This record gives sequence, C-alpha cells and structure tokens, in this order.
Amino acid sequence: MNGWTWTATIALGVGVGAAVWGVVTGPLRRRVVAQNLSSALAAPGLLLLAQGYGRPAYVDLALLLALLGPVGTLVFARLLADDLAGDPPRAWAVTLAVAGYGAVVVLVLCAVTGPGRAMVKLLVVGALLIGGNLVASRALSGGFPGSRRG
Amino acid sequence: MTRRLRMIVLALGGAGLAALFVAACFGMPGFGGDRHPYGDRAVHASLARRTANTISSVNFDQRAFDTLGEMSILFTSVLGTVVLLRQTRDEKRGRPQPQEVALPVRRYALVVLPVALVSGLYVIAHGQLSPGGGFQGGVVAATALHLLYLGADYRALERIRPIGVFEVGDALSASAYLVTGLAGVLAGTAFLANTLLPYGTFNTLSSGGTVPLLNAAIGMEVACAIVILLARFLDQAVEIEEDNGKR
Amino acid sequence: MTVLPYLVAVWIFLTGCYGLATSRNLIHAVGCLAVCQSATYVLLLAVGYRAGATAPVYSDIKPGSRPVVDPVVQALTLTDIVVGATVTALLLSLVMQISKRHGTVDPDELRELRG
Amino acid sequence: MDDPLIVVVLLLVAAAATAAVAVRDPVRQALVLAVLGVCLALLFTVTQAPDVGLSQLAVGSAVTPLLIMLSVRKVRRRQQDGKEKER
Repeated sequence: MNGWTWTATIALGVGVGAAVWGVVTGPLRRRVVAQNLSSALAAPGLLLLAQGYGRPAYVDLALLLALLGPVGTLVFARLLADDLAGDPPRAWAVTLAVAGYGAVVVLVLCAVTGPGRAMVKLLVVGALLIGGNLVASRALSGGFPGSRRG
Repeated sequence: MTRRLRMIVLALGGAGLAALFVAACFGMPGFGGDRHPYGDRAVHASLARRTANTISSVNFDQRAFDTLGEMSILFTSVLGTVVLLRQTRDEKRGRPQPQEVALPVRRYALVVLPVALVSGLYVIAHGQLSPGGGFQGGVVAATALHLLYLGADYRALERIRPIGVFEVGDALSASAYLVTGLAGVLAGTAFLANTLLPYGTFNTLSSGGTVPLLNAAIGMEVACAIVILLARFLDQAVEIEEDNGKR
Repeated sequence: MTVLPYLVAVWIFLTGCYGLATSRNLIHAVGCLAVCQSATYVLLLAVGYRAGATAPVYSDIKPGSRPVVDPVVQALTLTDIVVGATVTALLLSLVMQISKRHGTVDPDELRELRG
Repeated sequence: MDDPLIVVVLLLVAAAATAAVAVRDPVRQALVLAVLGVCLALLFTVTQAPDVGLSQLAVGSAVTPLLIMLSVRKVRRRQQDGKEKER
C-alpha cells in the first residue's frame, strides 16, 4: 500500500461509513441527504485509488459515479417531493464541506498528474461531481415545488 | 403454517445453511491466492487475439455463447415485463400535469443529458480497450434519456422516445448478435467463433476481431431494453389509472 | 483474513434470505433478493482476487508488466449485474400485478385471501 | 497487500447489506440499496474489477432506485384509490 491508498482507506472508511450510518437512521430528510453525499464521498476515494494503483483507466469509475450519483438523488427528490415538502432537508454546511473535500482531492491529483488529457478528465470529473452534488441538494430542498402526480 | 412455526423452520434451516457455508469457506483456497489457472489462460488467449480488455474478450469471444444466454434472459425478462404491465381494458390513460422544476435542476438536467449520453457511448465504444463495454454503457445511455423525466416532465420524455423504435432496436440488436455468430458458421468455423475478422492492432478501437461488433450489439440491446422497461414502469406509475367509474 | 471475504458473502446471503422470509411487503422482498444476489458477486470476485495484482485491462499498462487477477469471474459477475436488474424489474412488475388484483402487497394478507 | 483497504470496504458492504434488509419501508430501503450499490462498486474497485464496478454503478445508482420508487408510487396510489372508493 502507498500513501494514496492509505488516504483512500481512511477517507472511504470515515466518509462512506458516515453515509451508511446516515442513510440507515434518522428521519427521511437526513436519509436522502446521506444518499446524496454517499456518491460525493465515494467518487474522490475512487480518484485516489486510481492514482494509488497507478491505473488512469480507473478514473472512468469516478466519472460514471459523478454523472449518475446525482441522477439517482434526483430520482428520490422527484418521487419523494410530497414527503419532503413538509420537512425539507437543510444540510448546506455538510454539503459544502463534502464539495470542498472533492475539490481538494481533484486539485491535489491535478497537481500530481500535471497538464495533459488526464488532467482535463480529472477536472471534468470534479466539475460534474461538485455541480451535480450541489444541484441534487438544491433539488432535495424544494427543487420540485407544487408536486402532483406527473 | 403459523408465523411462529415458520420462524422456527427458518431459524433451523438458516443455522444449518450457515454451518455448511462456514465449513465450506474454510475449505476454499485462501483469499488472494496465487493459483488462477483459468484466469491465466484467459489472459493469454485474449492477448493472442489482441483484445486489451481481457474481460471483454472473455465475454464476447471466449464465452460469447454464454453471453448469448445472458442476453436471452435479458430479452425474455423485458418481454415478460411488457406483457405484465400492458394497459388492461379497465384502465385509462390520464394526462399527467406538468411538474414545476426549479431552474437550476432543469438546467443541470439539460446540460448533463448530452454529457451522460456521450459517456455511455464512450463506455460502449471503448469496451474492448478500457474498463467498460456494452452492458455498462447501454445502461448509462438509457439512464441519460430519463434525465428528461427527472429534469423536465414526462411528456418531454415521451416526445423524444418513440417506444416502437426502441422495441424494434431491441429485436434488431438481439438478432445482430445471432447473425454475427452465424457468420462464423457460414465462414466454415464454429458458431460465435472469433475467426472472421482480422484481429487488428493491439489497443486500438478496431482490435479484437468480432469483439467490438458483439459489444456494440449488446450495448444497443441493453440500452433499448432498459428504455422499454422504464417506459412501462413510468406509464404505470404516472399515466395509467384504474377506471373507477366516477372519474 | 484469508476467509473474511467468503464469510462476508455468506453473511450477506443469509441476511438477505432472512429478509425475504420475514418481509411484510413484496417490494421490500424484491429488494432483499437484490441483496442476496450481491452476495454472489462478492463471493465470485473474492475467488478471483490475487494479492497485489491489478485488473487484466491493458489499455494503460504493458501486458506482462504486473500480475493480474482472474478475468473469468469478473466477466460472469458483470453480465449478471445488468441481467439481474432486468429480472428485478420483472419481479417488480409481478408485484404491481398482484397489487392490482388483490389490493395488497403483504404476503401474509395474500395468503389469507387465498385460503 | 492492500489488506486494510479491502477489510474496510468489506465491512462497509456487510453493514449496508444488513441495513438494506433491516429497513422495512420500501422507500427507505431503496435509499439504502442505492448506498449499498456505491459500497459494492468500491469493493469491486479494490478487488481490481473496474468493469464490474462500472456495471454496478450504472445499474445501482439510478436504474434500480427508479424502478423501486416507481413501483412504490404505483402501489401506494392504488391503495389510496381503493380507500377513496370505500368511502
């Protein structure tokens, strides 16, 4: 194991562990936030692993998670809009902290890889991850107002 | 059988199963062991046919017949779902009211839709090189279309998703897989044997003989299958309602 | 350590079976079946793992430069995940039909209806 | 070699799977299943199976939750309609 995989071990253990805990307990508003953050916490871990294993091909996993994780959250935001309307999630502090964590990981990896195609891919993953995460949080807290079957 | 009796039977069966499983675990070769005879041979065969992604080579070359079986399970379960979820005589189709969507969410959906679609195609196209392939990319491409339902409303999705076209595409790609296999027979070798096309240069898009063709067929099959499945589910959940006689 | 992954697979499978048998909602039961399925993925990949090896995908490494894990079990697992999702869809559509016919998705109530 | 990493992710998967069974409400179970999908994808990555991880991410993050949530909506709506009819 090297420094990257050790960092990934700790980050995944703490981050995704917290997400699992959050999605299992508490009111619905906390569970949806935990589900949203699980993808935002796992994707930087995948990037760290790709670097640690020395396999740029593994970045595809993080790309797909950054794309589809927020889509999954939109599913819940849309179909649970009625249940969440009375008790919308308010977790902007945590969301922003997780977004910051993603940004730090992406920037560090960019600095290590140096300019080139790999760096562009990393930046795309980072942008999709942070943008998707923030939009999904927005969708959870009242992104679908006045929802009736549709 | 009462609930109590059922729980006792379950506990007994579960305990027995658990004991056997744990005993089996300790009899298995240790995790992370160095002996993988099949794996080594599969890697060797894949490299001989210049397919960079060994897993795609196993799926679409060495075990292509097995994948044909998997594909027919996929096809049959889609068929079953379509039959089960058709509109019956006592149901009517309601027009769903358009959903209000917050502006950032709508914009996000419209921006990410093409990105996700292109990523899906990228994953399919590079299936024989980097991680990915028809199975994964097809699901991603099909999911991308449904961003229209999530970010706009169901009628927008219905406009760009002529379901008949996807049903034809599903059947066409399933038969494309079969035809590629039969082409091997016509050329004088075996069904689904990868001897038809030149193997190409290692680690380029056209390498691997028939692997990219079968991969593309599976990608289209999976994408169409998922779109049809989700269309049936969305119809049921959003549009079709029971005719109560009073509404 | 050398048996932990297998034991985790056994645990996931048995938990899923327990959930299937005690479920009071057929949709929940379908979810439990998905959990059972994931036990098979864990088992297969644990069988194919080789310590210190990497994926047998040669788009970014030279063939033969590093030891690789077993691709056969990976190919089996990867197709099953996608096919499993469509089978889940088939089961869910059966649940919807049951709900239409009988107005309930609780297996215990369904049994009472029949007998 | 990468033992601690694999152990941590295995435990995460076991915890998420147990939770997915223990949570009885289908809606909440769908949320746990989505997180279980992410954990499984991590496990597949650390056991050096990126193809399988991609497959799990593609299916587990959006398609399976969407299928379950749509079924729940349909079943709930029928039950509500049924109650209205009785009234």
